[in-house]
Amino acid sequence: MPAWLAAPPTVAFALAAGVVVAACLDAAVGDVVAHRVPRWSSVVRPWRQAAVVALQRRTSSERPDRQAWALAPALLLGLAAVMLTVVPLAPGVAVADVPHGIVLYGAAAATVLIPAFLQGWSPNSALAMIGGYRMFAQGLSSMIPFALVLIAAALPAQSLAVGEIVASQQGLWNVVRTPLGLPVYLATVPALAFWGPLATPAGRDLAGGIDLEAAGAQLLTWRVAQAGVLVGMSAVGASVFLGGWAGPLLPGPVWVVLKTVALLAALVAMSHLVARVRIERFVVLAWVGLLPLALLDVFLTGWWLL
Amino acid sequence: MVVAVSTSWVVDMAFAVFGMAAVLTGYRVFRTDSMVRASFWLLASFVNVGLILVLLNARFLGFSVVLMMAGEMSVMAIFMVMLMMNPAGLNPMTMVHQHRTSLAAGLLAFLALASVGVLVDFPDDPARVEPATVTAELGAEELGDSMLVFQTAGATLLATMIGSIAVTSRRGRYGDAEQGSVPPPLRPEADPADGEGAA
Amino acid sequence: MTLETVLVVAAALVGVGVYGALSQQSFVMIMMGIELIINGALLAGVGLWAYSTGGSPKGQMLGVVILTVMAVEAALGFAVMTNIYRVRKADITEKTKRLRG
Amino acid sequence: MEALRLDRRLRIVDSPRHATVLLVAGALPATLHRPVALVHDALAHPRATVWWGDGEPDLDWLRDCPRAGGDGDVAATVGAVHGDLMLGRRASDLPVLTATTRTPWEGVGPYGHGGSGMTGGTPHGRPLAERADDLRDGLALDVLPLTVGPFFPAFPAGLALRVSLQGDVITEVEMLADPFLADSADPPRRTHTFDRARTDAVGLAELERARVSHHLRALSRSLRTQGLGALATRVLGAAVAERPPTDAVRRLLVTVERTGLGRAGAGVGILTEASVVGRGLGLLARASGAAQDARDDDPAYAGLAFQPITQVAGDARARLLQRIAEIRQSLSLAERAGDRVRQPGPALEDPRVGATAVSELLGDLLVGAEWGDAVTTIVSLDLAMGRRPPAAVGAEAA
Repeated sequence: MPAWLAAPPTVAFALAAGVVVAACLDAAVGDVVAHRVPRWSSVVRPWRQAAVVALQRRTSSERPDRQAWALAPALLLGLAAVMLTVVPLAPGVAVADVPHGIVLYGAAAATVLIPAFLQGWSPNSALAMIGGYRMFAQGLSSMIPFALVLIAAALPAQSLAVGEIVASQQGLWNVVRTPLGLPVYLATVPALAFWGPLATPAGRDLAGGIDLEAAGAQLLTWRVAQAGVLVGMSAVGASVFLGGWAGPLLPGPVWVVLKTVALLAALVAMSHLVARVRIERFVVLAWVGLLPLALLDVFLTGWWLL
Repeated sequence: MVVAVSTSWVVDMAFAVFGMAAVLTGYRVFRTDSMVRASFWLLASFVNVGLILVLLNARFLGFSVVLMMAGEMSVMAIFMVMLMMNPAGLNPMTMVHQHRTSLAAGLLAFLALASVGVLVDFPDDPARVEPATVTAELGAEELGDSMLVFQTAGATLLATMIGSIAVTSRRGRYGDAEQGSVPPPLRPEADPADGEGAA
Repeated sequence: MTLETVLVVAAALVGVGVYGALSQQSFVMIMMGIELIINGALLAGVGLWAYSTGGSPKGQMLGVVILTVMAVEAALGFAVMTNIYRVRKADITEKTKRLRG
Repeated sequence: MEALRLDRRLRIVDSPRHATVLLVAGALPATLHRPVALVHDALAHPRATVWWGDGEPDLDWLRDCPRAGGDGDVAATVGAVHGDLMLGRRASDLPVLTATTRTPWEGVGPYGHGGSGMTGGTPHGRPLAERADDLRDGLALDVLPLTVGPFFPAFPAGLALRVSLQGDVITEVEMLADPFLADSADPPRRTHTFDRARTDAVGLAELERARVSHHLRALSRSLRTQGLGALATRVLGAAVAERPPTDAVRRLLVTVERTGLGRAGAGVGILTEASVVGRGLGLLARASGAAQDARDDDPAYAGLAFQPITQVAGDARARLLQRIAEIRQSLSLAERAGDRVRQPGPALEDPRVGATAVSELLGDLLVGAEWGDAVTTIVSLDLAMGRRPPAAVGAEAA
């Protein structure tokens, strides 16, 4: 089969598997935190919920922007797929082992703001719209530190290709070499994926915010796409900071999957154990704290290389 | 030597689609009644131009345009909703004035530039670079021969940041910026403070 | 895809930008027109780099400079607009006809 | 009502759009008839309604709904209705409200924008937003008038506010309806311990355990608002348990503190000491620094070395810390109380704060706050245990 024919099903499979793992992890960690007896139903529950949502009919609000509302989940799902294409499973084995993979990933991550805003804005509903604004506030503040730590991770590889970045970590993983990188990355990912302590756009104080008016297939696609973005960000994070396919005994692709799941588990645990951050406080934190830290990360990496 | 820009029909088709989409979405920016939609149409136009840049093998520039514009259009949408009289385009409205003149000017500009593009005989010297080395060359250029230009761009951005913060700052040299401000009158000769502004 | 077609698309973008910048009343919409003009310039610049300079990195450098111009234009545009709004409570050009204050 | 959150068969959602079954609990006062109909019509198809209560519902469209009796297994009834709906054995509910008349606007004016001039008319009867004076940074922006409640998920049931928002900063706030005692409905048949303590002799340990349970419920609501649903469920489980092990509760409190729950309330919704003195606000007053506690003068507490705890800041964070500290205090009091019995007579320190007293302060508390902070503030006040509005009392007695 030619490579370009195999690419879409591969990405779709990776996305689907990742989303299922994320949903089951979320249900299981939720049960552990709630001190409930773990049952098989934890693993079945996400499926049942998805089925119920899928059976619902779509609702409409008063004079919504229908095209934009329909476009938002599709766009987000597409961005999640783009993120997964740049992840290399083994040397030279990625769906898109492009020479500018990390820039492509950065562009996709930055564009997540747009569907998230559209999802809140298009139903023409006040609380959902406020959710959209919050997305802009936290997304714009965290985008620059997010991009800077990726650049710092690319410096030792002297390449923007994700495969090269992984290859350059064979001796020493970036999590050790650029120690500020992963913490800043993990602090900005929740903001861009509107997840956990920074799920403020879909916060309970807005009765669901950007999700408020959505129902049925639209909502299901939206939730799947959001989980997909989270999986994509974990997978790239595992490649860029945790050495991707590098690891003893097990074959490379298994290590990529294991490291991705580890980052995903950290993000899921964060969502159950860390309280929501005030949006104003986060914006200050991002500009005054994360941005200088990310710059320091770039300078330290450069200095270490000289 | 590899000719950088591929000449396959797939690229031609893609270019035709992206090119038409870029222009059409650019036009939609000014024909929509919603501020937010306008900024996202503009973003769509930029994304299409970015994709054409990728086809032209300037991938770094292409992806950067998307990266930058996603942020900039978000800011623009916020400004739209914040300052416009029609927040979020919840109510339909029109913003166009001097429509015919502008249309004529736009057409004139297009025809003049297009004829320059078609009629002038530019040197036929296609780029011959491997896709992977394009960005490396750009980097070497930025920190080599064109370092002065690059540094100037950086200094300009710094000056812009300081300047725009100074301009928007509430506290100025002569007190608060909005001190003594009054709503503008509707008639040009009316006194701003006589209350007609609200009429 | 040839140099001519790329330049025609770029010219069309500039034309649409000129139309927008002249026909709109809102400051932000006028800025969008200007952004489209710069966008056309970027496309033309990169097209010329790809087809008629033999791939000299200086051509791409021009692209980087144009991106900078875009950022500067946006930042200053927003800054001036915010200030006009603060002082005059105006967001469309016709309200600022008397610039004397 | 709240105990339903613990039932694994049900999932309670925040938005009516995500729900399949609407559960109407108890009789509704007339003022809530239209809001509940609006909520009903917002549910996505297929949808159904279950009425939970004794006697006859007072709304016409509720009469034909499936019912769960006052003592019945509500979750099972809801589950059965839900299953029937999903399998197509049950038709979806029709809307209750008929189409409301709207101002016609379409096709009017040269651009179909509703009239002449740049902005046209008032589509859907909604005028263009007006600017209001700014509170924060000197940029006067358009305001968005909004009515929130009486069924807003983060608010105590029944609380309705009319707010004007500028961006997401509140410029005006007006209380339309008080919260009522929705949360005291369980266990439905038993008089609340604190109501009993006003007239009868009650064991001190039992009284303090009831206080712990009350504060744990409030804590659970705070956790849920801050996005920690799983932990909130665990805290709620401890609150409704008959005699939760003291050590487990103490460990749970440490876990709650580690989430950084207080951060969201730092500097938010500050009640000054001057504004709370003498209003009978109990815990809220102590969080603002006023050392008033009726237990101080109660002979039943003599010899237990009771000392009122206070905080200084008076913000939402201080109220949270105060709540956690008082849970610890009450746990320790309950352990040491032994067989002591409190006789009725002296003033009772009731953790249920009067909503009327706070409602006067609400304007000062919320104006100028961001929406998220305003919700944090309201949740931290724990208004759910307020007084019964007269209308609700009448309806519930009927």
